[in-house]
Amino acid sequence: MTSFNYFPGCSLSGTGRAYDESLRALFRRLEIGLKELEDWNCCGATSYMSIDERAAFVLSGRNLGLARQAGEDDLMVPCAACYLALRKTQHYTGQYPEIAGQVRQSVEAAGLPQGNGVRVRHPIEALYTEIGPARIKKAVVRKWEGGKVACYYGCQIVRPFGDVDDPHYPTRMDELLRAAGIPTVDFALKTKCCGGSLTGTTPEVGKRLNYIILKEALRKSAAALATACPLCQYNLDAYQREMGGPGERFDIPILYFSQLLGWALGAEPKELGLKRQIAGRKLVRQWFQEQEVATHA
Amino acid sequence: MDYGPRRIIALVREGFRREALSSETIWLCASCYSCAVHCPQQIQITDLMYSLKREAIGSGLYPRRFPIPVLAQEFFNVVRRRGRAVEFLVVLRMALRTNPLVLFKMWRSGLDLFRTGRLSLGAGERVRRMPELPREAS
Amino acid sequence: MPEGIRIGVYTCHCGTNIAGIIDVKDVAAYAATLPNVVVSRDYKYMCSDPGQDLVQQDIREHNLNRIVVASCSPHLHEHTFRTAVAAGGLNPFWFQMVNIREHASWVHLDKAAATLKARDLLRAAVRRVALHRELEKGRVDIHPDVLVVGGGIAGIHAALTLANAGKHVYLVEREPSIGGHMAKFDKTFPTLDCAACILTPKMSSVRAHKNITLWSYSEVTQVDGYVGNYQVTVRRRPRYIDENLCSGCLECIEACVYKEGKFRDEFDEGLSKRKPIYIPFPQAVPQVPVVDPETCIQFKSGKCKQTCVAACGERHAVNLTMEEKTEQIDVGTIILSTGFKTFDAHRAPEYGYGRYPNVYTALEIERLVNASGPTGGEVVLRDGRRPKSVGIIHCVGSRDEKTNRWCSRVCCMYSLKLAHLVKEHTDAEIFNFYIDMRTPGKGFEEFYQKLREEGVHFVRGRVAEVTDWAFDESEEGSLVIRVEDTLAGMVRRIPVDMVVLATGLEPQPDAQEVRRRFNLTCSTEGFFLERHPKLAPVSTFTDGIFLAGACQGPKDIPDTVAQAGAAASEALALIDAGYIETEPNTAVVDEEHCSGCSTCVALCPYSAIDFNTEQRKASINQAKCKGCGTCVAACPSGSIAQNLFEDDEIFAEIEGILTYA
Amino acid sequence: MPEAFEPKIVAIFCNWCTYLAADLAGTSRLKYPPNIRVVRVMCSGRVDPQFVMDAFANGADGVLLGGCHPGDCHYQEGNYKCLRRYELLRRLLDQMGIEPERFRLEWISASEGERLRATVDDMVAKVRALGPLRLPEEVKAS
Repeated sequence: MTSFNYFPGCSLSGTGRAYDESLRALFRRLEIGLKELEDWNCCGATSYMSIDERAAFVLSGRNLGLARQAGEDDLMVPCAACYLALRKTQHYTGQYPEIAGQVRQSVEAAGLPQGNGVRVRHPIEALYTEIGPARIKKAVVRKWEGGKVACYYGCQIVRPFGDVDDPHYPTRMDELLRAAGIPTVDFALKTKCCGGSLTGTTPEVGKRLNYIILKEALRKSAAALATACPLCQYNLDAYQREMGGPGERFDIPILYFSQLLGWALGAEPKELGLKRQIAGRKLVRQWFQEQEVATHA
Repeated sequence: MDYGPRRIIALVREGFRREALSSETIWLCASCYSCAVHCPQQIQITDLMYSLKREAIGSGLYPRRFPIPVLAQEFFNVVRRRGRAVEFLVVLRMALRTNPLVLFKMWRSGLDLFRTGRLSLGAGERVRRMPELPREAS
Repeated sequence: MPEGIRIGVYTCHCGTNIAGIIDVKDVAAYAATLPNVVVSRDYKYMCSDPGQDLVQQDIREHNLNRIVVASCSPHLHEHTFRTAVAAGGLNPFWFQMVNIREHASWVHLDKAAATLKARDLLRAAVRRVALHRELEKGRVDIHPDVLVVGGGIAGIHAALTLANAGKHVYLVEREPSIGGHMAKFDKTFPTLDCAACILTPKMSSVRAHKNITLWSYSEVTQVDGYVGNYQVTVRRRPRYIDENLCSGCLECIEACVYKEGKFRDEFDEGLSKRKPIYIPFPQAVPQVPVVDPETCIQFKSGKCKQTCVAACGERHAVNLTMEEKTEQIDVGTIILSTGFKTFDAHRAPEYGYGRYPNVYTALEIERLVNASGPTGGEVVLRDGRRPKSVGIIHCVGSRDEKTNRWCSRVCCMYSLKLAHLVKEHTDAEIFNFYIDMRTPGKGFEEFYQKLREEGVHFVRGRVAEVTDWAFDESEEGSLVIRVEDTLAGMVRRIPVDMVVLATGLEPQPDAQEVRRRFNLTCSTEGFFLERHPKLAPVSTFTDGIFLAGACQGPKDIPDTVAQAGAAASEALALIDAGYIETEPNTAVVDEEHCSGCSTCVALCPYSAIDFNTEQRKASINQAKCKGCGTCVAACPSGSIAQNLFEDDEIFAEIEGILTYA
Repeated sequence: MPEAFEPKIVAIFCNWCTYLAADLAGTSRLKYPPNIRVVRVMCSGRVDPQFVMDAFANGADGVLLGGCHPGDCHYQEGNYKCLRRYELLRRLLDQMGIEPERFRLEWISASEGERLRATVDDMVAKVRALGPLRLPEEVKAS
């Protein structure tokens, strides 16, 4: 496996920029190429699906067709919402001939091949199955001296259409981080919803969900959270200062798992988008300061 | 949440269309699919919520000043025009349509995003071959 | 077409089961127009006495000599009508049945098309029956010995019933002791009888009974033969203690080089440890220890001091070089009572079994409340604390499309029982979480009422998850049960110290292999299939093999014992009759036309075809032939015929279906 | 409007598995099209290729054979014999110009009422799409 097609998705050029940067840095360290799909479009996720289901499947269908056209069987999709939307499209086109027909028609009209056979992969799953904790462990060049981390998988990567991990109690992110020398805590809320876009639209609902997640992570003596989704990261990070009750103030770094792994594997801190953190900046500076990269004999 | 998913399903089964479609519940579904992997009858509750949302918008029964359906519509509009979503534009338009005052509340996080380089105004965020995308709502 | 054929045709309404879809009047009128049909009638219930009388009366009055009944599946009533035809004075095989219920009215919605189909099927039967020849049933003697497979309460009860009737029984049990799941229970619902007090006397009776040969730690590996004459091979695993020499003093266990138990105790569901030499539980039958070669030092390294052998002394019952034995027995009938397995709670990850130590399965709690269990009947958590609050989650691995769809039938009641017992032992606050309370049985609803009066909480709602996520201090250190209380209409968080998962019942993991070995069928979910759910609930599709207990489907102890008694009676009925009549559908060789190619000989799975090398003719042993007809289809010269399924009869049926009248 | 073509399909089912599956479909009140007519034999091993030829010659549009799953035969291995004959016969029918969709062998156990329903649905749809069987004159029954 030397390279993957890569679908960053809209969030990764906005609020989730650090996710994009750190993933690219991590995969460079692993000498695996990420080839961004040319002229990709919105995946048709949640909000779009609420308005027009058919068009949502067609949007994903085009992306899958682009991936097929670009060669490689696998398409790496880091954003949880995009991952689910693309997977769901494949699942439903397989199950419902009507949806399949609509998608086929518009993909054909665009002059693209059908992307049913493209394997949509989340980086956690791909790292776990293609590289594996054992090889990660061997590739570690920096020693983690920061605190314990609560792995927060969020909802959409483990739910019905994906094959990232167990839908109720995933452990692969934990295993990868631990292999990189980063201790993790047993975190019961690892797949609880962060509220998604509700945190912006109906803060009284969304912030409460995020508050619960942060509070439980602290209770389990985690010093930071590791995420695998731009929206989870954004909600927990950007709204953090508004979350505490009276006299309660949070300042916890909300990192991408790729920032942690990338750092342990020797990527430069500036490659990892660490300056884009909003909460817990002090700790981030302290943990991720330049550390001499150990060279293996 | 005004009803709870079990009651929403009951309302649909009993044919109380208006009550189901005008509820806030369906918009509070954030699509985490937790229900879908728990349900002992394997009911795809998330998809049910999606179809109720679409039905509510189609029939105009959605709660008007409730920001979530408005966000969905604006998200849809931005993607229809550009082929990609630009978070900043979506949120701005939603705020203008529901309660512009929230923009003042948002200044702090807007500033954070701007300072950390996470606020994209959407320059260059556009699909080139737009005719390949669905144009009209179907 | 033979001369003088006079056919009576009877179309059954089956109430509205058939008549609701098929126009039976039309079908009957149509049948009357077919060649050789003398009488055609329709009637409300052909299988009833008046229906059967109708046939017999017509036979006499109209001098009928062939009968066709169009009603339900021949699997249900072919026997009934053949008997009626015989009572009317005709050969019982001058009869053909047409299935217009299971194969037509119940599966079609289009009335006209279903009626047309019924016409076609009747026409085919009329053509066929005209060709039916006079046949006689065969007879097979029944060997009086019985094999009972599985020594749980079902097998024990069946074996004792038969043995008390003077029959010799071989009881084969896979585990080192008989007793099954029931031996693990402390009390039984709803009467709260002490399980051991009602089970162990029966176990002792099995041991003492002169008519029972008990082979524990053994498995049936092969079954040959047929009803009345089964040849069974039993593999007896070495237990390394000679049952005939052992006195049951258990000093060998005491003497083991392991001073304390070190290995998972299967009988205690892993809640305690045992030594490599052990007895599963104090009341085990046979009262003989067993050595586990997986953990015994002597088997692993050959370097043990063998203190067990020394402790046995002059008796020489401990024999670490014992080898596996194979026994061959002849029996006439077989009762399968191989039981069930409980659902593996790991398959419901949302309830945290295996992740949170204080989440238990119901079977583990059965051991905890048991006075002879790992804690001597103390209900304590793994850290030794006594729980102040306990949540019992119903339907784990039952009524769930993701795992098992069926209701396991016993969980509601055993959950109530455990609620009562745990409350009695600990005075903890107890919560039951249920989808529906199912208490259909004698005294069951009253027991439920009693539990409510005892102050046990009942929350209707399927639990979403068990988590250690604490919302505030009051939940710290607890397991939190999150559930929608569907009656009160709210989502609850209930912190408890102990969670009990009421796991459902499943087929044994090797049910499919056992099914093949005994030539049985399984129903969709994997339990053994009975011959008919109502009329032959303990019989199988293989004559002489009967079912008892939960291997046929989840059931409680009273139902299991009742079924075991029924299975024993069915076997007794065969044995006491001394013989069984067999279907005449065997194959016969027309020796005149047999070309002597011997193609058929190798095809027969029962070696029923003899070949006379001098005359170069094949002949079929009627006692051995089971009537599959494979040789008939294969005979190049067409000189083998199968009674009741002769080529001409089948051609007549096919052509009858397709010929438009 | 001409009447829609309704194929006639002769089904030959073994007594212990597929016939019982059809009984189960009935007791479960599953619904399938009324185009099939079941002939019962004790074992699929009893199915003589001539039965199939006879059905086609007399106007059947399709023939469906049903037996127990491999390894599950009530008579140990009659279904394997049936399979062997089926493979031969299929080639023969193919040469006669009879489409493969018209002649099927399926393993359906007594517990698989749903599978029986799906099989009948599928076969009826496929044969209906093919239209009536047109046999060369010389093989038609006299």
